[in-house]
Amino acid sequence: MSRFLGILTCLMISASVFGQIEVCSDCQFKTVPSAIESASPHDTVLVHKGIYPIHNMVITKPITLRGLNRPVLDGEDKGYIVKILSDSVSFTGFDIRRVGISHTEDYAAIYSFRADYLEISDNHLEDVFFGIRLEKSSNVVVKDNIVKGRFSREFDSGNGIHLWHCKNARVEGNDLSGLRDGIYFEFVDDSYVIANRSHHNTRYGLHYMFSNDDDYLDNYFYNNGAGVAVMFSKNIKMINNRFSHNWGTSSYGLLLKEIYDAEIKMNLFEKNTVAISVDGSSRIYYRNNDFIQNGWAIRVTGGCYVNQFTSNNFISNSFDVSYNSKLNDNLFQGNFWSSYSGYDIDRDGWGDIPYRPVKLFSYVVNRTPETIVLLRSFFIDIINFSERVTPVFTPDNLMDDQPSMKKIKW
Amino acid sequence: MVAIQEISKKYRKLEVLKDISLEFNEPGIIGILGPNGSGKTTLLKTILGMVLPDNGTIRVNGIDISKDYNYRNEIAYLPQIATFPENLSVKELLAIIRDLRAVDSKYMELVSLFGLEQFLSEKLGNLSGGTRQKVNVVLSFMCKSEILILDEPTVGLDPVSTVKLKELIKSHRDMGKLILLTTHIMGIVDELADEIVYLLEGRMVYRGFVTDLKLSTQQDSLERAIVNEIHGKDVVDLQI
Amino acid sequence: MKFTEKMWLIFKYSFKDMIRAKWIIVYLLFYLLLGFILLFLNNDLSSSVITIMNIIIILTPLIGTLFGVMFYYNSREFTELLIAQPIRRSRIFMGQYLGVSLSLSLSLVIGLGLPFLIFGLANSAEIFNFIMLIFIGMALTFSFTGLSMWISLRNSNRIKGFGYSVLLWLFFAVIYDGIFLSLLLIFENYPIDQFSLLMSMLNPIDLSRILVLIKLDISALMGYTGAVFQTFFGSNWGIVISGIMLLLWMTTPAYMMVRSSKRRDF
Amino acid sequence: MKNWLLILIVLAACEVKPVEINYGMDQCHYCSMTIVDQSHSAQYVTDKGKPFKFDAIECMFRDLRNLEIEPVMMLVSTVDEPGKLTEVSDAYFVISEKIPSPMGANLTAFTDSTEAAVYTGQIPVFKWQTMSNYLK
Repeated sequence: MSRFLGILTCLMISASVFGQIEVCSDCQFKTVPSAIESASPHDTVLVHKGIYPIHNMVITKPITLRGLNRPVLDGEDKGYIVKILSDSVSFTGFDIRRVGISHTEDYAAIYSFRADYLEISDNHLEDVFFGIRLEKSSNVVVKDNIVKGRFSREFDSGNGIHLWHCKNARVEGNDLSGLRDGIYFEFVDDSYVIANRSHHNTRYGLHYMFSNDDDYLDNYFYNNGAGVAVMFSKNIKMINNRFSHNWGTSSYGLLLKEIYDAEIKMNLFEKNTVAISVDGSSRIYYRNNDFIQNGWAIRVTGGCYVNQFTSNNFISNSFDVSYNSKLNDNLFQGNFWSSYSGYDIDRDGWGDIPYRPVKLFSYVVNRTPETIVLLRSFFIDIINFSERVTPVFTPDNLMDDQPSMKKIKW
Repeated sequence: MVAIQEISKKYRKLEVLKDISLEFNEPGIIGILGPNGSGKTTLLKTILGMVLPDNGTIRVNGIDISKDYNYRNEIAYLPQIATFPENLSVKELLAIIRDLRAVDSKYMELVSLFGLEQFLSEKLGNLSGGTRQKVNVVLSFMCKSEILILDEPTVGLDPVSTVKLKELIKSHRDMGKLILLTTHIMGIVDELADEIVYLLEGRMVYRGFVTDLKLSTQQDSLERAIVNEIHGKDVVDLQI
Repeated sequence: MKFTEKMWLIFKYSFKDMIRAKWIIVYLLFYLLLGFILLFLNNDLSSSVITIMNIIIILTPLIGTLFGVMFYYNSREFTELLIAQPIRRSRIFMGQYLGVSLSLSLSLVIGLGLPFLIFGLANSAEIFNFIMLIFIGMALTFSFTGLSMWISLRNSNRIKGFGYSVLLWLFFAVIYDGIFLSLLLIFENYPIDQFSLLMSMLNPIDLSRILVLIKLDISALMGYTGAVFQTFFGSNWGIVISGIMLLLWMTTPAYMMVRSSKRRDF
Repeated sequence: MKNWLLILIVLAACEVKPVEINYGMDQCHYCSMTIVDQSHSAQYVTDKGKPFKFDAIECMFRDLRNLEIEPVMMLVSTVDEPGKLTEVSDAYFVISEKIPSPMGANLTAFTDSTEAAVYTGQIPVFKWQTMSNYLK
């Protein structure tokens, strides 16, 4: 945290100490590239209101580019708009439009390569293919930007904030919509994603691939194809996020695929087809999460070991837990289950009989997805009931032997 | 009026009517007689179009009944069992029949004849069996039709009503109607019938005028006359 | 137009006879009670719609079946009297069938509609789902009343008619889905989504259930298998086809009943 | 009725053909990701006619390793003809960071071998049969 503040302060100081060049229709510099050309390192280029057609503008020196009253950089669908190839560049206050589209080249509004200590903030990006794409750039801050894609399911949607091989990144307070993935991290370590809103994206609100030791907190993901996917990653902390309305076929709030040692705490999952879909993920700690009105709260496929589900609230989900194997190496304890029908005679706050969160039908659906067509049919109610009385197919040790009688507060 | 030509009817393997041909061209009262299961009711029901014969044709007033259901305007029917929709009143029941077909405008006289005025608003489910039978009688006699088919008309009626019914039947004959009736009570046949048709195991074994029958067998009692007549045809076990 | 007049007459009396019966009032009261209790308990219209759906798709066919059989056998003698009247048989049976199924439908509409109206349905977004639920309840009532009257017509033995009708209900309500599930599990390695679509069309109860679910929020679950159901039932084409199927399920039993009434002896 | 149903099942089962991929809707059979990339998706169809869809060629490749019976049809989308499915035997494959693929293998298919060569320069262009030499 303090490191980031340090960078910010540095950048601010640099703006005041070094020279300042202005760009406008009446200024000495009429175009942004010409101003950058004549700027010395650590100068500030102030761009006044106006429309500037720009594409493939390359920045090769550390400077501060600042828009006053939101000048517009128009890419005219011709490819990249800004390419940052230098450390310590600050880029703030611009409106950016019309990035080019290609099958083989991932054009972005703002692109960086091997450029550390960047600050990209307060920009409004519209009709982008990729929004902000940073490669092999570390100690970067991407803050308070608005990125809007083309709201299309087709190939012409890219990712909003796309980081590849980066470290110590901080993505904060951005609003991302109409993209493929709102935020995409591939090989990104030791980074934070904080308080972003990611919504109406085709694929994911936030997507981690091969990334380790990252945290994401206080984000809001809604109406995405799926909320968040965390794949092939380690040590990810997911705290206090909200996953809403990821409704749709094969949609989920959170997808965990081959991840280890994660913490999932105090998140709210509401109205998702599947709140958390877990595949081959181990040593995950789920605590104090709310699962409300989802199709599935937790859907487990593949081998998942030593996971702990404690003190969560499972309220009005069609299926609380679905499981594909008989083997259970996971702990469910002290959760609140709204469909628990047991009693608490000794009044200690915990139900006296264990709760079995896996219904036979969810087991069947997991095996043969097509059987979902029988959802809520009378026959299914009957076999669910008989399975609950005498478990045959569902893992008989998969149960919460200390279900809470009341909704858990924290 | 009614012409039955070679009709036969089988229920699965059971032959209930075998090759029966009958014609009724004059008004009068015809008693259809025979033991239980001889096919009396089935025969009447074929005329009413309720039972569809396997072979043969039935014409009413020259019209083939399998072609047009409107001929039933000319036939009134008093069924054996009187069961009616439980939750309807007598008045509503009368209205149903009145709306279905041509009805004598003076049908309320019939209602009072059988003392049914007090029950007009009563639900049919609350009526006794006898009262229901009276309603049944009213329903059939209120119809404006040339032909009356009465299946065991006196069953369940008290003696006073039976007498009234008999008078009613006679008056309808005098109006020039053809009345076909089945009964097990010989007294009624004796008293009312002009002609009898005798069925046995689905075949018509006898048809003739009551007076002729009595003459030919030299018997005063109709019952005996019939037994004699059928005896002549080698039938030993006769139940009427 | 005289024939429709006569059918109307038969309908009127059957309807009157039905709505004055004790059992139909019990049926109405049951729905009233159910509606009030459900809404009182959770005050949430949308989850009430799901609970009511679960009840409706099982109960309306059963009630339709029972009342159809009961009405047929109880009014058999009177029906015979009617058959001897100058009226076409089809009009009698259609009239009676409409009388029974519409009076049952009326109980459904009033019994569930009243509590929902009182609890503010008119202003709720659920109104469309609710109307659809009622419509489906009616469709099932018509379908199963027709089926049971048809079976009764073909069986003069009251016990047999009753038995077969209830068995048919049991078949569609439970057994069919058991067979369905087994088939899906047996053929799980085959592309079975088209097949399951077909299977769900061939059972009015399954069809109704899916039609309701697809309109509710949990429809997304149905898309779990790769969207076949959602794309089918979500498209106009699918709605039309399933609507036609449901209509066929409503009308075919009545048609079959009328058809076999023409050839039957009374 | 029963016969008819059986026939239908059999008919449906006999028909081995690929199905359309609903981009943005369908889920990868292997990694559960939503399929969006029209130039990297893949699909195979089993002998029983059941199709499985993948968001990346590497996902299909990895899934095939768990499969006991080789599928009847294997198809991939190519970068030069996105959205169209090509038989794997007709496609040319390239592993290049220049074209990232959805699951990180940077594996891309081409319909045209010269097109593939243009992109790769010194990197080898290979066929499906030798895939396992390049992709672990």
